[in-house]
Amino acid sequence: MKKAFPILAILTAALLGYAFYEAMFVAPTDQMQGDVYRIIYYHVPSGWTMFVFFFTNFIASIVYLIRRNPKADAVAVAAAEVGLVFCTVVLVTGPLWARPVWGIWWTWDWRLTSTLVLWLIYASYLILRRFSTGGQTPVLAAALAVFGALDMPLVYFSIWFFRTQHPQPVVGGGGSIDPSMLRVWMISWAAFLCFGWLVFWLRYRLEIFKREVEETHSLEAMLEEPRFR
Amino acid sequence: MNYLYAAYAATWIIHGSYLCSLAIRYRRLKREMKDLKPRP
Amino acid sequence: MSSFWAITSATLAKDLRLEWRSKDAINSMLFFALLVVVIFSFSFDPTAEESRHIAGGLVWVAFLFAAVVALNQTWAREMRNAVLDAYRVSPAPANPLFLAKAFGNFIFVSIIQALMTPLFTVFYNLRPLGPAWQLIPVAILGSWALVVNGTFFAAMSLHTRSREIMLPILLFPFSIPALVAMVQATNTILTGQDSAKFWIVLLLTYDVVFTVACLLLFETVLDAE
Amino acid sequence: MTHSQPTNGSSVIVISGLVKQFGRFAALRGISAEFSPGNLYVILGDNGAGKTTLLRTFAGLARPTRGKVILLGTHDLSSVSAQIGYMAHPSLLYDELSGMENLRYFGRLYGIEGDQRCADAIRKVHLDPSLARPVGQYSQGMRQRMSLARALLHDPGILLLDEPFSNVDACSASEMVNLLGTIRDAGKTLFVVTHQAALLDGVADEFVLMGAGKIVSRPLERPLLEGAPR
Repeated sequence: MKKAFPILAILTAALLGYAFYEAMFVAPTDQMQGDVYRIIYYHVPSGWTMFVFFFTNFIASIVYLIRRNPKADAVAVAAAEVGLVFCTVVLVTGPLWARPVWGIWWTWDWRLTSTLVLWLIYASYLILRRFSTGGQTPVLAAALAVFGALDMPLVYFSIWFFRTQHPQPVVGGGGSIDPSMLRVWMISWAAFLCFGWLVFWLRYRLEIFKREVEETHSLEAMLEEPRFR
Repeated sequence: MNYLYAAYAATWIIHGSYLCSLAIRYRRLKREMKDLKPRP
Repeated sequence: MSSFWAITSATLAKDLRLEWRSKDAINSMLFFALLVVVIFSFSFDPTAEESRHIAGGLVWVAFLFAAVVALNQTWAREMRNAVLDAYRVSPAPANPLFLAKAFGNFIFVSIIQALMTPLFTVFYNLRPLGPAWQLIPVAILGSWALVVNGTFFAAMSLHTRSREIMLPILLFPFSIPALVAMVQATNTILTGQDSAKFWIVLLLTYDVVFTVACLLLFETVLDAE
Repeated sequence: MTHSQPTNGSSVIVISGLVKQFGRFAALRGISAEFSPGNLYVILGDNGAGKTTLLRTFAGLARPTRGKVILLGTHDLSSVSAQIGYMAHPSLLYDELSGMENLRYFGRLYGIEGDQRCADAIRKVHLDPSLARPVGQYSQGMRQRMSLARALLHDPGILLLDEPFSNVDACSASEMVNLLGTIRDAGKTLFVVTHQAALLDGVADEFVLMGAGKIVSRPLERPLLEGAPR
């Protein structure tokens, strides 16, 4: 993996460039929104990628709770962090699209709200990791990740029903999805998945390295001569 | 149209700053490891 | 199984006795909830028609904050003199401890609700237009939803730095579905415009899902050292 | 009393390669040892030598980072927890409850019904079971003795005592030592962490010296320490 990394990075960059080209120049312009709608070629694939990583976090947490394998915990941290980064992208690009199209930055629509809640849940997950002391962090974090995964369906349910009781704000123009649009979406998603995977791999290596450093610290401490007064 | 550029730029700023933070964390760990190693 | 409930009831009785002697949790919760009621009245004009639409939110936010006060106290009592260790070295299983703590907090929150509801009614001039009896299941299910996760997260934050801040950071995001359901149910009952059935079912689902999850994971969290 | 190295089968506790880390700090650094039943072990060492952590891993309160603890022949410490009596540095008692109320509650955790055994345990440490004062108002010495009563309540086979004599007056301390001697003679195994090793001269079977997370030596006679014991 270490040797293949530069090649993969170049391939990913090429794929991202191609996706960018497709999104900017090939995909047809939307009649109602004009070129601004092209934001969704970044917005939507980022959202999908985010779900992939949060799901990875959930699976890794379950594996950790059963097997107590430190590598599963490293996967869980890395996935949660990268997922949160993609979630941030979704939350930032969303309003940038909403402002010209809807005329407002933010509305408490169920999709927006639930994504924000998702962001809050995983942010609290990372805060717990940072604040917990000693060796219990992985266990606590894994338990919290399970809670988060259980919570999400309920969040969607509650907010969806809550908001649909009111008239929906403007739902994006365009009507049915054009096949050429879908194609660009898929290309873009593939590019972001590759990119996300590379970042995830870096974060995972960093976590493993961090543990090695900690290990060395404690080994060093063990080498000290035992003494008795 | 400006919003489009803003959104694309924002995406890469977020990803870029996350990668930077990873690099910083990595460098800090590396220094720590170096400080640890020479002592037997 | 009988010993499971025997330990649960013994622990609950012990907690209630401790609270009866010190009255720490109840007093601070009561005062806190009262403060929230007063401060809200400065921010909104509590005239009857408008307040009816936001009252559900106000009531539950006040109870949520008050509950956090009680939840932080729950485990503080067990940390003093490290009594929790005495429980952990005993052969008693972990779940009775969790259930006793959750029941205890449920009782505290219920007492607060019983005392505060008349106050809210007076201060905000409330009069339910829908079926008022439905407020009772909403109150019971809603309090349990707050308390079951709160007790669990409070146990989690025992192992963290700055534990009192940790609890709301964990509890609030995770309670959003329950809060939405509580607030919506209360509002629909107060305004009498709609049926609150959907929200009550949602609350029930939330309670069942998280009670089961807490019971499955509590031992893992308690013994994480 | 024989002090020969115990064989594997008869050991009450066997530990191998025990490491306990708290973050970057290693409290125990690879300890292997065996302890045989019916002995009173006195654990000595500097502050931070790992004495308390060792007791906590025996009690199942701290999970070892690496290595194994086999207690009464099993890895599953929770299955033998009824056999362990643990007295920690903090009192492990509710300050707001009286001694009897405390023991009644802890008795329930061990399935002990009724007041008889609780009262017996309190009398054993020379306190009065009918004392209604909450434990928070006890003197330090009384609290220590009540804490010992709590550890003895369910008549455990293994007693782990962390600093049982701290702040206890000389007279009560020697009473406690006598009590520990009787318990040892009844065939129980005791581990006593203390700074006042001299108190236990008559009854200790073996001294376990710890330093920097390891067992340094296990003499049968009390080692002469530099400086006066606290």
